[in-house]
Amino acid sequence: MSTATSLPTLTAKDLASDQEVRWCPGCGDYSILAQMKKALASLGIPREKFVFISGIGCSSRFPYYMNTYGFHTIHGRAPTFATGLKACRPDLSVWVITGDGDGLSIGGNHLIHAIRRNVDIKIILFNNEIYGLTKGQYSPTSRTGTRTKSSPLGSIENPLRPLSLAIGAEATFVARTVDVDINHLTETLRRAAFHRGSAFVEIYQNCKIFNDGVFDYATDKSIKADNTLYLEHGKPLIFGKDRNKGIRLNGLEPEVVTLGSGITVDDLLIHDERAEEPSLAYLLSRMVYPRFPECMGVFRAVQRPTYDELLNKQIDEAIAKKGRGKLEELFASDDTWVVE
Amino acid sequence: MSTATSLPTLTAKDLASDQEVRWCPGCGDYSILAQMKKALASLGIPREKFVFISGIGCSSRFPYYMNTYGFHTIHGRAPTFATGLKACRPDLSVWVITGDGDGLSIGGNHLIHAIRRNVDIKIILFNNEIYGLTKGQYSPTSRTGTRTKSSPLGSIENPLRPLSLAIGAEATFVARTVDVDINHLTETLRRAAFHRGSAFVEIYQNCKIFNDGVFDYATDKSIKADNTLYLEHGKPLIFGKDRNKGIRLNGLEPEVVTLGSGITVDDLLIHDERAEEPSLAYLLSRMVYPRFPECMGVFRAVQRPTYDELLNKQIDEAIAKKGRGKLEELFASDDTWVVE
Amino acid sequence: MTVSHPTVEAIPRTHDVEVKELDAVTIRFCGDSGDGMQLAGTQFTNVSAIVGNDISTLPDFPAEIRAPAGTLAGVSGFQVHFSSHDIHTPGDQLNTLVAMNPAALKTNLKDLEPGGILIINSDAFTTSDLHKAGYTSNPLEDNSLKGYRVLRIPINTLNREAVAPVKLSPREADRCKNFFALGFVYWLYERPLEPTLRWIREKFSKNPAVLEANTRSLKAGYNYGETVETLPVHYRVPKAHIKPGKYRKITGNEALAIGLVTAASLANKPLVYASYPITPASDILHQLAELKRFGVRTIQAEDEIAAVGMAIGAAFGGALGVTATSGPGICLKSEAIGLAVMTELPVVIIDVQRGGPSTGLPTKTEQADLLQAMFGRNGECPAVVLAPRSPADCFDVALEAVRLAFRFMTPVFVLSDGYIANGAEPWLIPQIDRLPSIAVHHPSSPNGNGHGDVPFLPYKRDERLVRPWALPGTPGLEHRIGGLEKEDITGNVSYDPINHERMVRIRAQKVANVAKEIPELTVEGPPEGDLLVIGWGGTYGTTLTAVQRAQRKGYKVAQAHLRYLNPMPRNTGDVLRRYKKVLVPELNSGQLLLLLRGTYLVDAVGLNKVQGRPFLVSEIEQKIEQML
Amino acid sequence: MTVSHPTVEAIPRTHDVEVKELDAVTIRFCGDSGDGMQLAGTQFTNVSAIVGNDISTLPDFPAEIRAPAGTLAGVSGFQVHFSSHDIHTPGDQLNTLVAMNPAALKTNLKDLEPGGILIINSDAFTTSDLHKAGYTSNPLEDNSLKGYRVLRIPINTLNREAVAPVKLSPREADRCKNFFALGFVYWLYERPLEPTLRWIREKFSKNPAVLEANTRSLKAGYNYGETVETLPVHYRVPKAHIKPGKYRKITGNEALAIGLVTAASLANKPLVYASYPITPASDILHQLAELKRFGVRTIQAEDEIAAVGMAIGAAFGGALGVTATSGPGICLKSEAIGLAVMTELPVVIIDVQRGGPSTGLPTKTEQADLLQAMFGRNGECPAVVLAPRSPADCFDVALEAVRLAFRFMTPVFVLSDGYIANGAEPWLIPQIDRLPSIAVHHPSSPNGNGHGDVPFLPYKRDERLVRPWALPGTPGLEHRIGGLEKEDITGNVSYDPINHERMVRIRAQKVANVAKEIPELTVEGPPEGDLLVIGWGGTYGTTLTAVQRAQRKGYKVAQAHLRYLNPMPRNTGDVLRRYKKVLVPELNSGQLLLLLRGTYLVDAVGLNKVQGRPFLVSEIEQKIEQML
Ligand SMILES: Cc1ncc(C[n+]2csc(CCOP(=O)(O)OP(=O)(O)O)c2C)c(N)n1
Ligand SMILES: Cc1ncc(C[n+]2csc(CCOP(=O)(O)OP(=O)(O)O)c2C)c(N)n1
Ligand code: SF4
Ligand code: SF4
Ligand SMILES: [Mg+2]
Ligand SMILES: [Mg+2]
Repeated sequence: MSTATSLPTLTAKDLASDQEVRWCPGCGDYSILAQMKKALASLGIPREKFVFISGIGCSSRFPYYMNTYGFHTIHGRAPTFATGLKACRPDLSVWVITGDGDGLSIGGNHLIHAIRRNVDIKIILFNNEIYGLTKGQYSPTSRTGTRTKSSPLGSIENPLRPLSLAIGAEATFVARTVDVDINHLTETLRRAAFHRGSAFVEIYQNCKIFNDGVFDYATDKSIKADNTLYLEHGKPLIFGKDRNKGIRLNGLEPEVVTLGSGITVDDLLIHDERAEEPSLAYLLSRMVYPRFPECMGVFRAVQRPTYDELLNKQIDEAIAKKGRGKLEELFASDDTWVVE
Repeated sequence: MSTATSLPTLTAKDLASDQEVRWCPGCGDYSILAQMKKALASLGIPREKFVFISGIGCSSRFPYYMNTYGFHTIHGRAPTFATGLKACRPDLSVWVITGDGDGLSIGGNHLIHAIRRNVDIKIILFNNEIYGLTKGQYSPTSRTGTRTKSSPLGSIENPLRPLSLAIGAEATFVARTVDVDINHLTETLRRAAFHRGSAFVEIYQNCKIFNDGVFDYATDKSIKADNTLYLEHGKPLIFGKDRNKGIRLNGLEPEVVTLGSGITVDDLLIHDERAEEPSLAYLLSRMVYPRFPECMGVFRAVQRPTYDELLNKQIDEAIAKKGRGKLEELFASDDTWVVE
Repeated sequence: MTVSHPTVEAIPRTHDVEVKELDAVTIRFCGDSGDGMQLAGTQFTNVSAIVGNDISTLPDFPAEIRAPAGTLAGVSGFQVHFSSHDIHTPGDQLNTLVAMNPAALKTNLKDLEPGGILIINSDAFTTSDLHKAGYTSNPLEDNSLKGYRVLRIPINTLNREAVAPVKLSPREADRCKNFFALGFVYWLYERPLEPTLRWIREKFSKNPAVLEANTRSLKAGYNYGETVETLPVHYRVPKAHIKPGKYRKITGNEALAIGLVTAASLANKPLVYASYPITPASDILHQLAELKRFGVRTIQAEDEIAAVGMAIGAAFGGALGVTATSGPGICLKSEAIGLAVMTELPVVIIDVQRGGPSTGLPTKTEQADLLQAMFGRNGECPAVVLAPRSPADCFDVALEAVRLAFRFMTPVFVLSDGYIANGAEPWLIPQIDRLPSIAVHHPSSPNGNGHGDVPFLPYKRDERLVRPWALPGTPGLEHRIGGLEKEDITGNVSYDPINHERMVRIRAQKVANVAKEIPELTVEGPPEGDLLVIGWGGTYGTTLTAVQRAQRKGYKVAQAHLRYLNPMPRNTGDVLRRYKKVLVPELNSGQLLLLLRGTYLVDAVGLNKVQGRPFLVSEIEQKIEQML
Repeated sequence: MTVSHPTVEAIPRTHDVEVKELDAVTIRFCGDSGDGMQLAGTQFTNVSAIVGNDISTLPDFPAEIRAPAGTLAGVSGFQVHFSSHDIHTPGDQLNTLVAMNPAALKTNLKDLEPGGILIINSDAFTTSDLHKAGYTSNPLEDNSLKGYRVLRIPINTLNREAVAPVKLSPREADRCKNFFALGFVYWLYERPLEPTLRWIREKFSKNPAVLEANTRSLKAGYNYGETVETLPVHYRVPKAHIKPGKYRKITGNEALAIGLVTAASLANKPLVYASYPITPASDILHQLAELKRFGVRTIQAEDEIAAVGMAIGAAFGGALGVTATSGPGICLKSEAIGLAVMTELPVVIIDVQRGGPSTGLPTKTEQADLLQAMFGRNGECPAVVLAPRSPADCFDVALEAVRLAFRFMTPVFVLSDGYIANGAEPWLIPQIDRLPSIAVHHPSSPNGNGHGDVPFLPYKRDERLVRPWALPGTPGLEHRIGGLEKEDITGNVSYDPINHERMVRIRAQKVANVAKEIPELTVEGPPEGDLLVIGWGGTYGTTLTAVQRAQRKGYKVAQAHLRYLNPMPRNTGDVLRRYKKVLVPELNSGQLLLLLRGTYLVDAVGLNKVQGRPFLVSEIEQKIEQML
């Protein structure tokens, strides 16, 4: 992805398309859209180099609202289109927009394969723990017991944790943020943009209509400090309104401790987003409210060769070795004979 | 799954169908078939209660060779058929046979969803790190660099680790074994059979024709003891020909240590397959030869309600609460009027 | 069966309120999605049914969940056709239009007949709302509505006054305004308030303030009609003469859900319904998920492939396995349906068709998946295809689909559509003991030579070519099935060329055999003549009405309607050949047309509309007249 | 162009070795999968081509990877038809059969003509191998082969002797026996050894022992023929008179791979080939994966859905996006193909058809996915459908598919099949500068009003109704596409009914417009007459041969062959109507037949074979005669 230097700088407004935004009033998607425009405008990449590819869902309407190239594809398959595009167009900045249904239900397989291949695409999953567009069925991230149109007596399924799954699928970059925390959201999107390889970002997103308030514990000003933990690389895991709580490791189990009375910052787990092995990131992805604060920020960010890079490299190397193939040669790649 | 008591005991031979087994001579599948018959015969379950459901692949021919009910379905989808069957037939012992292509490439999504739902089915993945039936392309578990028909210059993809993925998908039971270790294989299949819920077993399986010897490090008598570690619940992680090596935790990183010279068994990590949180199982699933010995045995085995149980429970409870529904009632579930 | 319209001329211009009797009326409630129009329409429908009219309805939702208030995209409508005779369509043209805001007026006015009654919430015609609807001048002021009988009612104001005594926020108060409008329309068409009052009482029993407010609004609307001399006339649509019995209103999706539960009960099978949500099929899942007490197992699968796999897995286990989706989902299910054809397992696949191709128009109706259902699988892969013709018919078709699936061990498609799925009509509730029984047989011993020493032969067939449905768990019948070609009789994998051809023929013949056990195709009208209009699915009512009108004009035209699309009734070719011309109206580009021409070699012509909405009676009528 | 067979009568029964000239010969090598029969067949083909015969081949693999040695399931065969004239089929009946073991004899003998030459490896007729093949008595001893000219050669023994001087394990030594057999057949048909000796030298350059052994075996086999008077005659098939030029042998899969690379090069586009392995399409992936030097990007996708998604994504980015699969994979790709139709992106979808339905007969051929390609998607979803008629024709069809995809911005199906894919024939290597150019245009500035202030209009069309292919990365052309219905011209999402109908028609018309730019349908034979035999795909050569034979018998019969199945050539109806009868031979149950009848209303009849293998010339010939 080439970053141009002496360009007329973009503003967030330049990135707004002329299409009327049609999410429900109060939908968390609005904030994500606004922050995305902000984040992209700051990257120094010309507008025409951005491509947004989405599946189907409320969230997947996103590309229509960005004045960039966009492709609203079919349900669950956006990573495949993005992979094909990136494979031949390494110059583009390719973003996949997906939902918890789109990305984890019907599209789970493509998600894990794009992630394991480390294709240089940014996958942004709007997790509202519900199917919005089809008017309110539970999703693979809905908590057990959730009552919806399709689970009137409560869902009987164990939810997937998107970050655990991504980490289980060899992710090189995983992060989490939340729709209303606009600075953190912008910054997280920027971090994803800067990552070379598949970047997977889960955004807690409020669905005003069908699942209003599921993330209140993590967004309500009065309680969120006690229920979330903002990760910083190299820093101890501290949280709480009074910043006096932390996470300590007990064997392989994290535990919440209160600083003071013998426990100091030195006892706390230190975040290392660059750890080669993802065990820490995995462990953090398992921390779930109410037993634990839920982590926000970058869980894991390591460099590995990207799929598109390697694909092109094999071509370049083959050409370097034996020269660019010529059709004559190709035609004669088996025994030939001449009829006179 | 009902286990009958006073039945004429089954022998492995009773479980052999009349179909000629058509795997290549020397294929690891033969051993798995033999051990499966042994394991099942020992369970006290009548033959007609077993159902084998497979996708497509060499491995997926398995059901034809078992004198049980069998369903050789389509590529990658076996867990869905199994889920539907188990949902209405809790009395059956349902086994899914799949391969690394069938289960992790085309079928990855169904695999993770069956696992997270904890449907009471046993999923046995024959991992030969290759597509056998289609004559030798690399698979999602093939190591980077593997040269195959479809990757003549070496595969550029990061392999998935089946157990890591399963653990990332909320698995309640995961285990690994290897085709030629017949006692361990039999015992692991028995453990899977006894687990209530989705049991996921990865079997290292040698493909004689297209990937011969990839697991030599774990099967060759002269070296396997140094390259594998057999897990036992509650026991320290010891391995090596001389049983003098072990795994110690350094922060969140496992490290190989040699016992003696200050390091004792007490320093070693203790295996706990019943840990509520799967962090240990995950960490073990990341240990890969040659840096580490690879773990064999049961990584994780915890009890959770199964999908089929919960599904039936909701029905029973609804009936208990308001009585079994009658058609008259159903027909009149909206306002009615009478025309005379 | 003509529909008479209250034209301007028909309304005597006097100040005495007069009651005029009408044969049939079509009314549409429309407003913003937040205005409660679906509710108003449903209530009006219920009351009309209860007073004995025949009814037919057509809801029209916006595609967005909540489009911005006041915009064209946010308009929601509900059309009711009610009459004193048998009707089959929700009506072509509106006699009365209720428009709660400018956007609703803008998008719906074109359907109102000249001189029709236009009830307008004048309070909503603010500059801002006019602007959102794209009006540059106020239609209430610019004389553009002069061709209609306009009733401007300041509904917001009147409603707020009506509910003032109740302690409600302004927003809550405004939410009642659909009841005010409804009350007025009840007066206009002489409907009793009681059924709706009862509904309000039940619905809001836990919220007395809202209960009270809605009650007041409804009555206030009614009284407004009675008191204020807006209109010198109101209307009465007498009872229809319909078949005696107990009725309820039913939508197509409801009828499918109820039909499936009924079929399962008649066959004494558990129903396993596995589905992945998709518009307009999701409601079947929602309905069935509520029916746990009936032993219904609903599974929300991870995708459509999983859903059909689960249904087939359940069928293998001896349950009634059903899955439903819409067109894009059929694409995904097609590979597994091929497996069900090969393994000859009974499974019902419902396709609630919507506008395509691709994601298309998810909330709109269409009939463009017929050839997909017929041919959308690899290889020669025949399945039974049925299509209901109306909402209530979905019940019967569900029963028939299950019966045929079990009887012939075959996948059966049911092609519903968005129009049938969401439309409603009265349904004569069947008597349980008169329902057909659905017999199922599972063998309990080997079918080889009658002795245990010859193994079970899963592909040994009966005289109808149907193989036995042996269930896992049955001792001695252990066997294996799968997607590879099977050897005749034994079911073993076979690569034998001749066997393959035999099996391809057997599978085709088995499905063809269904034709021996279904009714012949009947016609409505003369048994031979100048024109046969033949269709399938949701076009039934419209076509029937059009054909009947043409018949009354003296044309020798008849209607035939195919419920069975594969196989077709055995006399189909005969019927087609008895008419000089054949017309095939379809909401697609000519799919049944291709089948009829290709199969029976008749020079049928198509009338094709692909607009995401049903035919109007007049469109078919015109085409008929043009052809004769 | 008759094929004359060396019958028993034709072989003079004398002990002088005589050379007899033949017009054409069909020979099949068969043995256990481990016996190297594919290699022997390929070498024989190459040599025959090099000496100037026309050739056509038909390999036949077992379904299993390695079925147990000696079993019927493990038999592998390779048939070569070589001649001194133009041929179009691999031959109906065998003149010579090489059987390396009893199982091979058992499964192949039925195809040998009466009196044909039967070369048998007598060493393999052990009790155990006879038993595995299901023989109860030894056919070499029970007189059951008396109708053939049997040559019993103890190949194992002779071969071991031949290679004895080389240090090899017994197993390695036995592996050479295919070369012994080949050498003998080279003698029998006067083929030179040099090309194969050269091949051995290159292939085994790193393994001198094997090189030496194979060389010895080949020569020993040849010398055996020369020395031992097994047969008093050997044969010569003179050069064919074929078009001068440089030739190579090519299979259908090779020709597709090479054609795609050529098309990409002609269009100056990178080729992105995304595919999921499936028999019989995988070889295209294997071929292309070797061509990195040609800038080919192959992606082995996680499944078929991903593969087509990647191809479409690449097309969106301006590359040549291609995917290939077989029938079950087409099921899975169908939803995404609908998206490509809606977004009007150029993508080529290759279906190498195999026996169905479901998993069916993966290694066998069939033509039963035509209707699936036409209709296997939701909604009205037209795409272009082409079919190659022979292995070499795959090259031309690949070019044409790419040309049409780019020129009309549409998905294009290529329906190959297992027979074409694995069969081989000589290919006249085209001259690069004579290849058609493939023009592609990408706009670089907005197409609104020519000024930057009107945005880019992605659905504004040219006179052929084709929309512009604007590439991401182009400043000022930012736009969005997707699967929801598009507004004409702007491409914005539109729920407008009339727009929907317009777009459905435009999409159909655009595909129909292709017919304006493709050649008319031509016939081989009289321009009108008693019978037209019309087909598509791989039946070409067989049909042509049958029709030509009938013509020589004086029948007024002609052949037409459809390369373009959607749209069909504009004169197709005319052509059909110029003959009294129309016969449609297909390897399915009548799919083109339905289309022709339905579209052109001609009373065509089908000749249908669904056995997983191609027609024999005689089958079509018989049907022709029966109809006349
Ligand atoms: C093949 C297919 N199946 C089903 C659907 C219906 N569908 C559209 S979006 C959706 C789920 C949306 O949920 P999510 O991805 O969480 O997005 P949200 O609307 O919540 O943003 C479903 C089931 C479809 N469009 N296509
Ligand atoms: C829909 C579909 N796509 C592709 C195939 C071809 N196919 C059959 S098996 C297989 C992969 C087999 O690999 P694996 O699952 O590892 O099984 P193995 O043969 O190695 O045991 C593939 C690609 C198919 N049968 N169906
Ligand atoms: S339904 Fe929920 S997710 Fe969808 S637009 Fe509305 S608020 Fe947002
Ligand atoms: S190809 Fe490999 S996996 Fe398949 S049967 Fe042969 S040895 Fe076994
Ligand atoms: Mg969601
Ligand atoms: Mg494998």
